[in-house]
Amino acid sequence: MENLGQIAMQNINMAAIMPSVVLSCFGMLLLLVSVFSKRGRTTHVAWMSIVALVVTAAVTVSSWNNPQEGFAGSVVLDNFAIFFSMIFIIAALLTILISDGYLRREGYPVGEYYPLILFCTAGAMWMASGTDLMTIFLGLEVLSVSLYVLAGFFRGDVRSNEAGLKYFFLGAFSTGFLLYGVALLYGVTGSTKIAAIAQHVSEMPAVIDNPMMIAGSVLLLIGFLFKVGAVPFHMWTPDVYQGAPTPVTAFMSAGPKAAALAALLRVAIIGLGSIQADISALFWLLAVLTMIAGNFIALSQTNIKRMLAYSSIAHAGYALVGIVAWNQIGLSAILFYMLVYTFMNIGAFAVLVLAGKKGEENLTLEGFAGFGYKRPFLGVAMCIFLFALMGLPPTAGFAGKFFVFAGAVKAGYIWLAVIGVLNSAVSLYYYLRVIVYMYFRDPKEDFAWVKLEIPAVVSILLAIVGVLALGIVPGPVMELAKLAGF
Amino acid sequence: MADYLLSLITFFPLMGMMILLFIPRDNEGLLKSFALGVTLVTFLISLPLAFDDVFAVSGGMQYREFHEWISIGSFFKMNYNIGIDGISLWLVMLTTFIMPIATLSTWKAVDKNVKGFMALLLLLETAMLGAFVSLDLFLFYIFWELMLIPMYFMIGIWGGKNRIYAAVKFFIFTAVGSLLMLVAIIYIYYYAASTGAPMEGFGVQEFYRLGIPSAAQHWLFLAFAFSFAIKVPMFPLHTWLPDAHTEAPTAGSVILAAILLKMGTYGYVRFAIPLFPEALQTYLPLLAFLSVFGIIYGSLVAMMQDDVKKLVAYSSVAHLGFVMLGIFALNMQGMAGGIIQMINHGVSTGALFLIVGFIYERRHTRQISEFGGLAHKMPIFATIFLIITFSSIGLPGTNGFVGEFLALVGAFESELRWYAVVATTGVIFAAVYMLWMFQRVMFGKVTNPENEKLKDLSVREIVIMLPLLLFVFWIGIYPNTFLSKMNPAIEQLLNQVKSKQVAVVEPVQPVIAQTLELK
Amino acid sequence: MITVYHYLILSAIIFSIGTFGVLTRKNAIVIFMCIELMLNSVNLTFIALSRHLQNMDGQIFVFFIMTVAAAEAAVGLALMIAFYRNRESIDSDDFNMLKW
Amino acid sequence: MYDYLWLIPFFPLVGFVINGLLGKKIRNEAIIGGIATLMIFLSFLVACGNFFTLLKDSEKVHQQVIASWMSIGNLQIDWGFLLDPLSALMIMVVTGVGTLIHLYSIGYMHGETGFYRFFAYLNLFCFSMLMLVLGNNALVMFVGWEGVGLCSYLLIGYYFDKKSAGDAAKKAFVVNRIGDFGFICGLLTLFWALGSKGVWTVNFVEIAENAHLLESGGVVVTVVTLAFFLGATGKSAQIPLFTWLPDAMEGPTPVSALIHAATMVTAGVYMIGRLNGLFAMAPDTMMTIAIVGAATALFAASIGLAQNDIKRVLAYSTVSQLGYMFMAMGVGAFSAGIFHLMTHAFFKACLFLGSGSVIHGMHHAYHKAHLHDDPQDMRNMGGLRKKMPITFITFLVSTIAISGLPFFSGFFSKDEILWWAFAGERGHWMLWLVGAIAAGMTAFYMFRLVFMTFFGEQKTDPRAKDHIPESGLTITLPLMVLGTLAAIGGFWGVPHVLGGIFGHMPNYLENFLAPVFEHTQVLNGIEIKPEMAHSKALEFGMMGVSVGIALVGILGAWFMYIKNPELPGRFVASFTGLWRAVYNKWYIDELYDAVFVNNCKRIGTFLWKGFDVRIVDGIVNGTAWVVKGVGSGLRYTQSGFLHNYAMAMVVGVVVIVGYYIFG
Amino acid sequence: MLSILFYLFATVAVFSAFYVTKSRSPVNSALWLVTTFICLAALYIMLDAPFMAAIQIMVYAGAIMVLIIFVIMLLNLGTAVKKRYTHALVWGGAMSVLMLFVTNFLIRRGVPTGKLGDVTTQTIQSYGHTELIGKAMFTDFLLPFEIASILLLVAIVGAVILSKREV
Repeated sequence: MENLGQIAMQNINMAAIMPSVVLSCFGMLLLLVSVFSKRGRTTHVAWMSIVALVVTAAVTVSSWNNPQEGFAGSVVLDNFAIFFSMIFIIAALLTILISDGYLRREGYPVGEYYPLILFCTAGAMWMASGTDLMTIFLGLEVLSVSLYVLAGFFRGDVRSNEAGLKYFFLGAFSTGFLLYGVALLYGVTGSTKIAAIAQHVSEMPAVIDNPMMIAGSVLLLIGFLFKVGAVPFHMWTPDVYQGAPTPVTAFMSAGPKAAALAALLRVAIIGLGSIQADISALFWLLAVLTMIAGNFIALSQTNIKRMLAYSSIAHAGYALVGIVAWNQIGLSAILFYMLVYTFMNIGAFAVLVLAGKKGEENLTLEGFAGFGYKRPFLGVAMCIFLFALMGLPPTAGFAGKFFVFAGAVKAGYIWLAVIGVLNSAVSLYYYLRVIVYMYFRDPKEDFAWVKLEIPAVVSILLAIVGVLALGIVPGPVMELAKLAGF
Repeated sequence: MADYLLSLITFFPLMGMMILLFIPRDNEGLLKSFALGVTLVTFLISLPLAFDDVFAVSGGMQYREFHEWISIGSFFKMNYNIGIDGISLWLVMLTTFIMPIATLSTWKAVDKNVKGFMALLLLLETAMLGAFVSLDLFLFYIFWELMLIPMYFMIGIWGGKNRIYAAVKFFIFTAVGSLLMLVAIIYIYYYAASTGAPMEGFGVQEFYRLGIPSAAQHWLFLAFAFSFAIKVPMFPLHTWLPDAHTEAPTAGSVILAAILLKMGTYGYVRFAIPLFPEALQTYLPLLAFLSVFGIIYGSLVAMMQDDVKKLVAYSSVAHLGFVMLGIFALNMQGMAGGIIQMINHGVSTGALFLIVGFIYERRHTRQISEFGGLAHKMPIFATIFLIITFSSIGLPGTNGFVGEFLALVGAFESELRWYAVVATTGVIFAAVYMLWMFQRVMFGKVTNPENEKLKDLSVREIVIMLPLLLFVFWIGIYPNTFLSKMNPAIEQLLNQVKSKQVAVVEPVQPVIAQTLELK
Repeated sequence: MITVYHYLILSAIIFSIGTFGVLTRKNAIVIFMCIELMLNSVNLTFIALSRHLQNMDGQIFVFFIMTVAAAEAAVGLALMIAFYRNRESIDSDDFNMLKW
Repeated sequence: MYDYLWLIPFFPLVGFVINGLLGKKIRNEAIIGGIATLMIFLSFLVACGNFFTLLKDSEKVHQQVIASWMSIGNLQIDWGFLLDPLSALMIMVVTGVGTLIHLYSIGYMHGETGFYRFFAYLNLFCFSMLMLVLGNNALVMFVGWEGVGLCSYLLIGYYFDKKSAGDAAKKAFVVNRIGDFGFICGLLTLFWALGSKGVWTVNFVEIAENAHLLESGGVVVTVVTLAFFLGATGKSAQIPLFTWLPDAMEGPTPVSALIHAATMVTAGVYMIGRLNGLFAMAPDTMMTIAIVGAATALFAASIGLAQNDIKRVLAYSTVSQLGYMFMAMGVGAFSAGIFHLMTHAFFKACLFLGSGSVIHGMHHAYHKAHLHDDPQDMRNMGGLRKKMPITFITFLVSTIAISGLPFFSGFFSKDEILWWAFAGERGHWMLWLVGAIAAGMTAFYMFRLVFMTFFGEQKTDPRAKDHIPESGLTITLPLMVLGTLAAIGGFWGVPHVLGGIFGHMPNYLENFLAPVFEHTQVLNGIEIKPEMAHSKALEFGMMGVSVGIALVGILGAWFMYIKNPELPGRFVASFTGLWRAVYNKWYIDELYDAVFVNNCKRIGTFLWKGFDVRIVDGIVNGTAWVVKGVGSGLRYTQSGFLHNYAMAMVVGVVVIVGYYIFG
Repeated sequence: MLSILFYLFATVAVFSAFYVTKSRSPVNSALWLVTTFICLAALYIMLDAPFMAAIQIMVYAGAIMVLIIFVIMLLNLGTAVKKRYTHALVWGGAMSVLMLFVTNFLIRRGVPTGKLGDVTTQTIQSYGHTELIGKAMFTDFLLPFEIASILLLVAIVGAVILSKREV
């Protein structure tokens, strides 16, 4: 008992959680800063959070190829975690860049917004780097709770309230299932550590026929699928995405989705590799349903924000295809895809952020009529992002889809790939419709309210660079994604 | 220099586009001249290709460039692998040749957002050239899809009344097909990788040598064929074409007809046929049937059109039927005929669209009934129109004849004899619909007072048409210029196909065909 | 003899009742309470299994679940208050601005 | 001289290019017409040179290759020319008659707008026709074949502001295209059929040499020749594709003379002659040709009986005469057919030019009197012999020639055909009978024409009556030349039987053409039936009969139009239905419209509006609609109610977990 | 004896849990929920987890429930006026029964095969439950503990932001 401290100290390996620690510390610092800031002044908080993210990025990257394990095997900062962490950081960075002006426009210049994003990012990092279900769960909760708050951030706006509440209730509900799954898995394997679960299964192969094991695994995965937004656990997505403040939606659609996928991948591939066949079969179906639901419903949307929400469901479907493939290409492809998706989706939302009036009642297709002529830069940017979302070369969206489907084809899931590409064909329609309104319709409005704020423009430019660079030379990043695979 | 000639040609328009973006948008004259300059220079630097005699000697790929592009360990290798042979040579030349003409045709026609149009035009040129020179399936696919974007905007922004429907239809039709092809492309790659065959990424030449198992070939072929059939377009996947053509601005229609449609036929020649020779055997009768049906169909429907542009669009369906029939004959004449016919169609139908554009610019209508008696008012126009009409009909001495004839010779020599007989009726229908249209537009008295004041062609318009007329007669009278350089390439291609078609299963022929068979 | 199964079944029953409540109640606070019920049933499962497996991990997990429950309660109730201020209701049927 | 063979088509081409490009600038009719006429005249001179060289040469086949045209795989096609007696004869006719008609046109077309255009087209036509005739392979022939079709189109549509002219031009081209379809099919089948025997060729000489590789009388040969024959029916206006020719009279009269009488329409006959080796191997085809020819001869003649338009009568007469030629080809009387082709070129060109002269005069008169009556309607003519004596005489001579009165050119050629039809191995007395009846009809309607036009009293509107002049020298000179040829041209091919009468005059023409046809005839046993071959009495008898029939026709015409001018009216009144049917060309055009044209239009409309728009686009849009519908249906699952969302999750969980537990 | 106690608490727990869902008034629901919590705490004691029982009472019954009741009072929520949907009731009931069926089945068939640890009743009694928890918490589960602190921070900040009246 007396050497308790010593044991604890031995276990600790701060390097393994350095990025999240840095981020959390900055978060706390920023909380203080915002407390002592003049009300309504948040820009400096935004810039500081950007500094925080940049520092974190540097810290994160420095561990590349140098996996750090720590805290008694409850966390590991391996390439996988680093890759995903970078995705979160990029997502957060792009989001913060577009947030400041937006918050002021909508009348909520609250400094706490930024620390919440940072905490959320930190939570995502724990999800990606957690090797213990407990860590992952707590990371998930940090992420979720901050997102509940962020989604309902516009407390005077009913729709934001509603988004927050829906997200909260359904999130908590799904947490129940996730936890029940963890409990069952714990019962079967005696541990909540992913490695231990895997080891237990390999020692007792018979356990894979144990209903508890299967039910536990499935419930656990369902918990993550909820966050990913896969059918039939996707129902919250459109409502929440629509109601939440747009930058939050942008962030939510990229960062947390990637985090959930990260956790899902680590749990599934490392912990539950033994029931791969079952998981692949399940995910095959879910991927198909997700793609179909997302794409088909998006067709009839007139609110662009909501349409992008459905499209994000569809994209989750594409990502799941990579898991079905269950091979190295599929895995790397998911990593790559999430990165690409971060760029293109946040980019698209960034354009929406700039194009919206206060209250964002104008983010409909009709409201976008002639936008491309009046705001050429944003129009072109939106086109690039939409083409990327469609998956057209030479944007990164194409490369991402290509890799994902390549994984599926290599694993022999040709029909899945076919369904996938047909779904992308369906998706063309609603993405094109935005372009139709932007360019093929005569402008009704002058879009005079659209101000090209520098940070948001920087964000859009970064996204464009990301989308095009990853599209034209996907090689290096894909190589990194490959190294990040298990 | 010669080592990078193809790249230079391909990316020169893109570089031009980059520079064009810095030209102020108000300076429309400069924008147009600049775009024209870029396309002209592209044409000029592509000229050495046409004069290179190596194509007359060797059927292999020339001007090869090979750079590793994307290489992800054991996953993929995509290479920047380009080159041309005698077949793609002419399509490249056609592209570089048509583009300045198309650019010139926009002088009066495009008045809004000139900068955007010119930028898209140049982007499109790069995409098309890229698709023709790619020897890597992945690279090809990228250019193939890239083509959609500029064309989509061209139709959608500068198009006619119904442009949105047409643009979206065009886009989705084409994309659906190509997406399936993408799956097939990936499959081939992994199949190749699994056999351990030596391969250079998605290099199509390496894939040629691959013996893909029959069962897989079938669906792979279908995926490719479907994609290309949409682009060609073959009956019954053609319905996007009339809409797209009708709505597109003149330059768009010209490019669409002259070059973009060739992507489909070229795709068959370069990819679908040599990659899957066995599957081809199975589907040959079906495809031949569709080609022939397309000829008749396109002609009959064209006959009844009251919109000049739509008529020309449907005539494209018929013309491309000949191309496809020639290609499916799988012999020297047929293939050569198909390829010549591709060029012909580019020249003649491109010219027809220009012609329609000329009168559209003057009268802002394309309804045949609005016209009549134009020959009085516009004699030069009438003459050029007449020549192009007869070229389209396939009068000997013009280009149309050489292509159709060779395609038919090939088809008669092959098992597709009976299809060819039916296809030959196409020559009748072509005369019917073209001449009827010509008569209604040009002959008779000027009944519509609005036509009284029509001006004859301007110098610019004549300059646009002259090169096309030159090729109408050049190909018609001395096609050997072209044939001699595609000969070795076709021969090599056919050997490639024939060597893989080991167990030749005779397609079932009608009884009468067997009786005709010589003992 | 009371075995671990008894506890597990009990927790399953409570879990199902919690689900039932979530699915049928309209008052947001009650729904939230039903979710708490579900979490509690999970806690029971954990502790029962922890006891059965003679290992403390499960109980630690429960500890964190409680923490999470508290955190969620705080945020959730704050959200409800905010909503109530705008709509004068926390009836889940009134969460109907966002649909389709 | 052979080296200059290529110059023959080249000169007219030069003329075409000069007039086509510069004509509008030149403006001076004399220069334009002069250039055009000079060019074709130069051709004529070169043709003469080549003709006489060939006459003296013992080697009767000469080829000249200019350049390779298409060369791919085993298909080698050259731009090459072939001079043999057949083509030599043809170029003489084409350039000779062509020159005369060019000359004639200078006068006839005086003052027309687009004068240069006319001459350019005329030159282009001559070029194409010469390509057709001289081509050493089927493809070059086809160039000419289509080229003459094009020129025919352009020239018929010369007065393009008249709708009827446009229609006629289009009809001519399209109907010709139907024939071309046959030509191409025949050509390609032949290419393949010979190719599969190891000889890949389209060269006429090689085809002739290798025709024996094909099974004589076999399916292939029959199909090939039938297809070629279809081509010939189109160009030469035979049943069933004759309908375009009468309409083609919309063109200026010299065009009718040159293209639709003397040269182009005989291309089909020429083509059969050119491919005689093949045709002879297909007795079935030959029989078909003979029957079709005979039927056309009769049928067209019957229509000719009732026409009132002077040019239409001649048009149907042309169709009828072409039927004769085909009958000749069909029964294997190749040289007789070619002979008739030549004599027909003389007299029919003369007739057309004569009618043109009449029309010109009438037109002039109406113009002076400011009337807009139809200058071509014979009912408004009459008694013109005094006004236009030269025209009258030449016209009469040609009419006698076409009617087959002894010792005029038509007599020799027609009788030879009838003799072969009757006595040839491949002949039949029925063919002869039909031919003879047609000859009688021909005599009748031709003299009817002459009587109505030149005899009797002048029925022209009194105001215009006195303004009818005799035409100028450029018009009458060609008439005189052609009239002379029509009269004496037959002596070049006097039958053996009659040869004795003229001092053992040999059949020059037959001997001249022998290198082309004799081999075939010998090889395929095409000759006069042995039992009749030596019966001079029979031959004379037949000749007598046909002359008799012709005389009956002439007398009938005289009786009806000179003696009893009211008779035709009464006849019409009592046989209204029949007359109307004949007058309306047996309603063939209407039949074709109903069966082919309208159905094609209907199918076209259906395919467009029904199939394309409804079915294909229906499927496409339907798919889109369904997808969208499914989307908007699914959309309502997103009800916005928390319960439903939670329920979906629970259902998902239960189903998935249940499946894995129980499944 | 233990069995009787188990069944007693279990029955009360299930009964009160059911009444949480059934009561019209949210306050009643809250009170029934507290009852359930207490029963569960009792069961925890029977499972040799007295520390968990204690914090169950303190955290749940003490903190969370107070918060809930506070909010109920604050919002002055009375008895539900509207009835529950019958179809929601039917479907919800059906799904819950199905779920119960599934979970029941999997628990009956499933075997908690996890490796047995060394924390027996004796260990617990000799070291004390709290100490064991604490030891685990501060060695193996140090990181989750720290994360939990961040979580609470986030929750606090969030609650403050959300319930502030104005900006």
